[in-house]
This record gives sequence, C-alpha cells and structure tokens, in this order.
Amino acid sequence: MARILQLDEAIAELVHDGDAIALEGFTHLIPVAAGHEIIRQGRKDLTLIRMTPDIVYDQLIGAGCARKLVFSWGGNPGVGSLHRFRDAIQNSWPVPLEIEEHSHAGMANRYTAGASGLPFAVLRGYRGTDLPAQTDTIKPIECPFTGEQLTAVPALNPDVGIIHAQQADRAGNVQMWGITGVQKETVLAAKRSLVTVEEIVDELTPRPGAVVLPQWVVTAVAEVPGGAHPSYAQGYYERDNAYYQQWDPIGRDRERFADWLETVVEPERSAR
Amino acid sequence: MARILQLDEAIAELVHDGDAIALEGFTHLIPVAAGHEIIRQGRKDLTLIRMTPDIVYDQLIGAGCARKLVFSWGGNPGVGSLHRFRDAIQNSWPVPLEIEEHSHAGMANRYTAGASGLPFAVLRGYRGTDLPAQTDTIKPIECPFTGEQLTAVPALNPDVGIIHAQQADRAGNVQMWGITGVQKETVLAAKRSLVTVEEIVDELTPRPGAVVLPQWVVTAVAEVPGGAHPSYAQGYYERDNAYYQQWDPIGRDRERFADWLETVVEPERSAR
Amino acid sequence: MTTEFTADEMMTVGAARSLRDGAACFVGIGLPSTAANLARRTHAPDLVLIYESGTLGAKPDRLPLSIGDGVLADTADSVISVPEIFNYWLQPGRIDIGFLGGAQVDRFGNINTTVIGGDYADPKVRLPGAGGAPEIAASCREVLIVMRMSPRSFVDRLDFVTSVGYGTGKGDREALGLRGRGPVKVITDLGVLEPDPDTCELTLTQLSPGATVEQARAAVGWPLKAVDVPTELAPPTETELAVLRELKATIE
Amino acid sequence: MTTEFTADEMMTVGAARSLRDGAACFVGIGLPSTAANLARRTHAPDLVLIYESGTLGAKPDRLPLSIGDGVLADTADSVISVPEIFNYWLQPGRIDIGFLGGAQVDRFGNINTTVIGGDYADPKVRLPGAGGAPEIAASCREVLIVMRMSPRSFVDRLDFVTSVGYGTGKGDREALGLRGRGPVKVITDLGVLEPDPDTCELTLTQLSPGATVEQARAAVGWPLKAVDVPTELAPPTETELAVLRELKATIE
Repeated sequence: MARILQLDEAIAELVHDGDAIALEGFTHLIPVAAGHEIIRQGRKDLTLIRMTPDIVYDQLIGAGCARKLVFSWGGNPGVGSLHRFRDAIQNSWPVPLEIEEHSHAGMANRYTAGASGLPFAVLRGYRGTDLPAQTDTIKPIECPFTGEQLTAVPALNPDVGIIHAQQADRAGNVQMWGITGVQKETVLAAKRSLVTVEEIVDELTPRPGAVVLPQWVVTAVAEVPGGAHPSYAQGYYERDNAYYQQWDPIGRDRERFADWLETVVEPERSAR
Repeated sequence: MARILQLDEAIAELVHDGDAIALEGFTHLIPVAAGHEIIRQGRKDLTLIRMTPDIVYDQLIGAGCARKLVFSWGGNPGVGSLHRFRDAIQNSWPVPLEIEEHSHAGMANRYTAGASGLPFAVLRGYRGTDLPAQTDTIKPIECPFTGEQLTAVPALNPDVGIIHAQQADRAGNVQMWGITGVQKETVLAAKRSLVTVEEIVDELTPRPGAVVLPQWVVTAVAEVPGGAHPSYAQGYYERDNAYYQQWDPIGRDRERFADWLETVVEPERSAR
Repeated sequence: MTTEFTADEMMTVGAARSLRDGAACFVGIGLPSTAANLARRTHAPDLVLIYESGTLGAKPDRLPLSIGDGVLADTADSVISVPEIFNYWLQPGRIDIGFLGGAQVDRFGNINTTVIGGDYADPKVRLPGAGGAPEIAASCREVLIVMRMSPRSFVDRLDFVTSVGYGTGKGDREALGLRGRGPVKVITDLGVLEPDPDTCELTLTQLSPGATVEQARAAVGWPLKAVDVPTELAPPTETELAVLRELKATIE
Repeated sequence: MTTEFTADEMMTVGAARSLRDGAACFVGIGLPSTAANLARRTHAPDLVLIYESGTLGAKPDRLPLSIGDGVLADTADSVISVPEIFNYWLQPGRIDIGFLGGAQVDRFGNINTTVIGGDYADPKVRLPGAGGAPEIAASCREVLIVMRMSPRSFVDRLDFVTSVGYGTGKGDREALGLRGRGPVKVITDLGVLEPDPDTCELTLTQLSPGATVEQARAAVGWPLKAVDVPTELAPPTETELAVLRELKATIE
C-alpha cells in the first residue's frame, strides 16, 4: 500500500547516502522538485541513473551529491551541454564523477530487465561502436538457437525510483498520461519508489494512453504541484523553455552555480 | 499501407498451404470468422500457432487444415477438452498433428521476441518441468553478468498473423480495447497480417486502454461484423456462452463434426 | 443451527479464507476465481485480483465466465498485455498468491496438467497443457493448490511434471532458481495438506468437518503423513455460504 | 526570380526532399524535425513521424521544442513507452529512415557524439553521448546524416565511434549483423555525399547552388572523392522557403 507523505519526509525516508537512484522522465514529467529536495537534504555518494540526464542532474552533480552517473544522453535539450556534468568529468569538481555510459536502447532494456525480474536483457545494439570497450556492462551473447551474436546488458534495479505523474488517488494509485517514457519500468525495477504528483484526487478517471501504477507497487506518493517544472505536465502546465536557456550561463560558471544552489537550499532551511 | 479487402480475398491472398499462421485472441476478440474462411478455402499443412487454441482451432484441426500446433493451453474454456485436437493427437484423425508445447509465459515471450526483431527471448520459466525434454525450442541460457541459469525460447515470426479488432479507419489504422492479449505482438511479429474488424469508421476516437496499430504495419483489414463470435467484442456483443457448451458434443463425435463442417463450407460454396 | 453445505463449498470457502486482505492474487477460472471473489466480498475487500488475460485489480460484480471476461477489463485498475502480465508482474515475484489445480499432484506438490497415461507422444489422455501454471508455480510468493482428493489425482508418481512444487524435496526449488516459496497449502474436499517444514512432503494438517484421517489416506495414492491431531476446519458461516451461493447464481 | 536563402535552409530543404511520402521516419530534434515537418507540409503529407519519446505518427501543428514535446503526444496515432519504441519499432527494422547528426563523421559515415580529444576517461570535450543513435544507425532501413561541413567535423579518424556507418568499408555492416542499409546520404551545407557503390566511401555527388568541389574538399579532413560531374541541387522553391520559415516562426 502506497503511503501519502510530504516530499521532504519521503526523501528523508527513502533516499540514503550511497544509494543508486533513478529520477526518470523523458522531457515530460521530470521529477525536478524531488531532485531539489535531495540537494536540500545534502545526500552524498549517490549513483544517479537516467537515460537523459538534464538540468536537474546537472544540479545534483554540481551540488556534489553524486559519485557516479549511469546514462545514455546527457545534455540541456535544445540548448547545449551540461556544464556541471562536464566540470565533474573533466575536472572532478566538486567531486570526481564516474560514468557508466550506454545507448538509449540499452538503458531502456536495462530498466525492462529490472522490471521483469531478469538479470539481463538482450538487444541488437552497440555492435561496431567504441562503447563496449569503455563500459563493462555491455557484453556479447549468442542466440542458443541461431548462433547469432547479440548484445547483453545487465538489469537496472535502483534502490529508489522516483518519477512525477499527474495524479494519484488517496490509496496511492498513480495515473500519468502523455509521454510516459520509461517511468513505469523505473518504478517496477526499483526496490523503493516515490511518485510525486500534481494532485491527489478522489478518483482516477481512465484516460486514453494513460499508464496506471497500482498502489501496491508504489512505496510513497507526495503531492507536489509544479513538481516537474521547468519540464511540463500535460494537462497542467507547459514547458518553461526560458528556464532551459537561462540555465546555460548559470551552469557554465561555478560561482553563479553556487549562488543558484543557495536559492534552492536556503528558503527551505530558514523556513524550518 | 493497409489494404481494405473482403475476408475471402484477404485469406486467399495472405494464407497459403504450408504457412505458419497465428490467429490470436485471449478469450476476447478471437478471429473466428477468419478461421472459418480458412477452412472454407481448404488450406492444408498449416502450422497453427496460438497460446490458447480453443474451438476455432479445434475446427481447423478437425477439418484437416493443420499439420502442427504450437501452443501453451488447449481447451474449450470453462467447458472441457478439445476433442478434435485430442483425436488428431491420439489417433492422427483426420491427419497426424505434430505439437510444439510451451507455457503461456514462454509463448508470450516468443511473440515479444518476434515483434522485437530478436531471434530469442529469455525468461524465468520451465525449470524443473518435463517440458524441455519434449520441446526442443526450450534451452538453457546463462546470464553473462551473474552466471545465473535461465531459459531461452526462440522468436515466433508467423507467416501470417490474424487478429480481430473493434475498429479500423479507412486508411487501415486499427484500434482495439478491453483485453488485448498478445495481439499487437502477433501482428508485429508476423511477416503478413490480417485484421478483421467489427466496423470501419471515419475516424478512430482515442479510448482508455486502447491499443492502436498504425496502418503501415498491417497488411490487410477486412470488415467482418460479428467476426469474433462466439467470443465477444467489447462494446459490440457478449460472449455466446451456449456455443461453447454446444460445441462439446459436436467436437466429441466425428460424424456430428462432419455435419457441422458442411454447414460452414456449404453456404459459401453455394453462394458463389 | 448449521446450514447444509457441499464438500465443494467447503473447499471454496477454505480457499477464500486463505487469502489475506490486501494480497495480490493470481486467479484462474473456476474455483480459484470463485474463492477470490468470495474473499473480496467477505473478509478481504482489498484483495487485488489479477487474471492472466491482463487485468490488474479487477473488481467484477459477477463471476467472470472466462479469464478474459469483459467484466474484468471493465472493472480493472489497469488492463495490460499478456506479455506484460507475465514479464512485469508475475516473473519478478510481485504477486503474493497463485492458485493452481491440476489432474495430478504428487507428495511434493508437483502438478501435472499435460498428459495422463501412455507416453507424451502417445498419451492415454491429452490434457490442456501448461498455460500459465509453470511460471505461477515458480514465481508467486506462495501457491495454493485446490483439488478434490482421489487416488487418481493424488498420485505417487506424476505422468508429467508440468509445474514444480518442491521437486524431489527440500532445497530443490532453490537449486532450480525458483524464487517463490512453493505450495503452502493443498486445499481439498477432505481437508488441507501442508508441506512438512523439514522435508516439504505434503502432510495432512486440517480436516473438513466430518472427514477423517482414514478417509483422506484412502483418497491419496501414496502413504499420506498426517500431524498427530489435525485441526478441524470451521464449517462455512452463514454469510460465507450466502455470498458464495449468490456469486454462483450470477453465472447460472 | 530567386529568393535569397541560407546554407542551413538549403540543407533543411535538401533533407526534406529526401523523405518520400508514406515513409516512416525516426526524427530527432533540431534540423531533422524541421526537415520532416517541412516534408509533411509539402510533398509528403503521409510521412509518418516517429520520435524516440514514444510518439508514433505525430502530426504537430508547430515545431516541437523537444523530442518529448506535448504536441507530439497530442497529435500522435499512438503514444507508447520508450522501451517499446526501441524494441518493437526501431530494432526490427520497421522504420524506413533515421536521421543522424554528430560532432564528427568519417569517410565511411561513422559518427562520434561522445568525446572529442584526449581520451575517453579524460576528454577535451565531453559531448552528450549516444542517445538513440547507435541503434538508429544499425536498424533503420536507411540513414540520412545531416551536418555542416568543416574539417573539424568531417575528420579522417573519429575520436570515438558512437554510431556505425559502414565501419571500415563495404561488408562491415553485414559482418557486424547490422541490418539496415546504413547512411545513404550525408546532407551538408555545401552539397551531398553518397556512399560509393563499390567501396561505401562517401563521395561528393551533389553540390548546393553556388558551391564548388574545391570548397567541399577544403571543408573535409580526408581526401574527398567526388563524382566527375556533381549535379547541382535545385535551390529551395518559394513554397519550400515560405513553409520552412513559417515553421521556424512557430518556435520563436
């Protein structure tokens, strides 16, 4: 049975130093507020997992929360590079960042294997590229029927899977719609899960294309209106495109980033 | 681009003697009319594939269309055995029937591999059972990361995948809803596909839980109202439970079955 | 005052009572579906019913006629594909309880639903086959087997192992990599068998009202072990019987 | 009368013209998305747009801001999960055309979007990484590469092979088990390169209006081969330019 918690309670309870965590969202429904709460609570040594690490992962990395990133495409979509990510990789600032790099197809299959209770997944991928030489979680595998060579990748089973959805009901059943990416797999693959939602409603109305996660596979739900900003929540608000552009100069500069970090951490601290 | 055809045209064009064909439907939306048309056209030496062969497969087998059955559960659901199936296996009547037997999980994964363009799928299944000793399409496979022993099954890629859906539009885009089983995978795994539909509409209205197959992955669509009878088509008609019960004495008896066969074949013949 | 009831009703009620509220339960058609729906209407309103056709959290207002009945899709929290049911929901061990029946069961709770007599290629009786059973038996956290007792079905040696209980005894499941606990109860018309904690051999632990250890032994094809004093199952309550009969009436 | 146009506009129009009506096209954000939407509004109204976020058959009425823009989900024939996009749609080779760009391309159409300079562990420039590209390059029936020509990006040797074109030459794709044909065109600001039928080496076959073979050779870091008489690309038509500019205006 999912528990309905406050965001800060949920992060305090579910996310521990050293955990492997996945905050997923494919452009849409990115759990940004949850990421900021992790920064606020000063988590360290996290392994951050995500297909498309973007601004919120740049922020977590810049804040020194991460020791490792498992990913397939890291960038500020439509704008350019993630400079905190680059600074961590190229200059170990503020702490060294190990990376484990895959392709989207590989990451999607790793989540799928994790959600399926399998130790690995098989795909047509990576062959001929330089990725297998750098990433030891990519191995060849042979079809036992045809002898064909394919690629195996190990399951992802994060300690915590965190996603944002439009709605939950009071029992903690979750509904999301629009582009839902790999979020269902993230929750099903994770040992513990947190879903932040735009609103908690009395009853979920079935919608075309909706994905439903029943309460018995969700650990906690937190109501966080606007929790996906600056990404969007279909039916609630649009993408804040300016934020993505404005992030670029902040992310480029350690001092400006430090100032930004104060604005995330402080208001909450002083409110306590 | 899917072509809109008459059912008899579609079967004549898509289904050939000796083909491996899958008519899928999990209790709901069983493409029975398409199966009867195959009987009517007198196809022979078919490999019939289906997770849950029920009455329409009993009829195809009894009519002598099949030389092999690939399946995971064969029965008249809620009633009992398939007697034409039993007669073929136990007495080679009217022709010998080879079988390739799996579990549901294995068959579902075989379709999934077929739909995914992979030669095989991996699952936790079959271990400790007597199935691998009888079915050479079940093999052990080792996880290249953990060394764990799992099971591999080869992809299913039928020559023809046949399903029944509620609706298609005039371009051949298909929409089905309710319990949709393994039908999407069947069409995606098959080399050619036929979707019979309750009705062709001007526009498909998105519905909660609906599965859409775009026209460019469907070979042909045929409008066949009632084409799933005696199974049901959610939103159109209920399951004809009496038919399932009435089938039992017909299927048990070769003569009564022969009489039934006349009723399927004759009206169409005399109409030509 | 006691109401009359049949052995089948006792068996269904016993199965229903084994389902704790809030559990996720993989339900097959027939008695398991009746038992699960009975439980949901009595002591376990939050029982989560999962049918292999792809319905998660179905809340049917009548007994479904098949595992793919429309009433299941209409009332489910979510309807998903059959591959997803097996891969995302059953295989990872998310489902608490799986129900199984069969034509034959042996002393270690292994089940046959494939062939009887002769050999596989030329059987005396061809049964429907495996369906979802092998993976339900492997992956549900616990399995409940429900079968009427008779020497023809409770056999010393299966003609075919379709689904694994405890294999040849304790430790076999672990060696095979089966992650669920295995069959925790065999619910029959005469009583309940449970695996011996040390050997995993099925042992008579409970008797249906009026049934005796001797009756049970006579109905089993191997020398059935029994605990010293099997407990007697409480007969169906008036409520259980009324709800059960009302449910059954919905499909007649 | 000729309207003025930029090299980027020519490149986008050239990419759009390469998309035949009815084709299923795997679209990335930026120029590929612009080109695909331009094609859909001009000669290819039935072009099927597929975005890796999971939208099949999107028909956006403005340029999407990202590959996961809400307008894609709102207008798609079907919205599916990211694992499904890669497994059921891309991997089996159902998609006719995939668009790729990158920081570096070599003479066999291999692409780098991972690191520049130094080595992998300590690069001079860390790029975003692979994303969907390796499997788009492997599995789409045909690949179109779109990149501005410069010696920094058209290089003799990639710093990292993120996505495979023709590997080290003819036959490599088959040996690697890559089932798509590979890059059939590299569309640049100066002209179009196509693989030589015998060697698969990229060869200049078409020139943008006003561009010369010498200019192209100067912009490429290997000794660029060219056909004897490259054809000249027709400049953008008034309609193409008008539609393109209107599209671009939707996101400004």
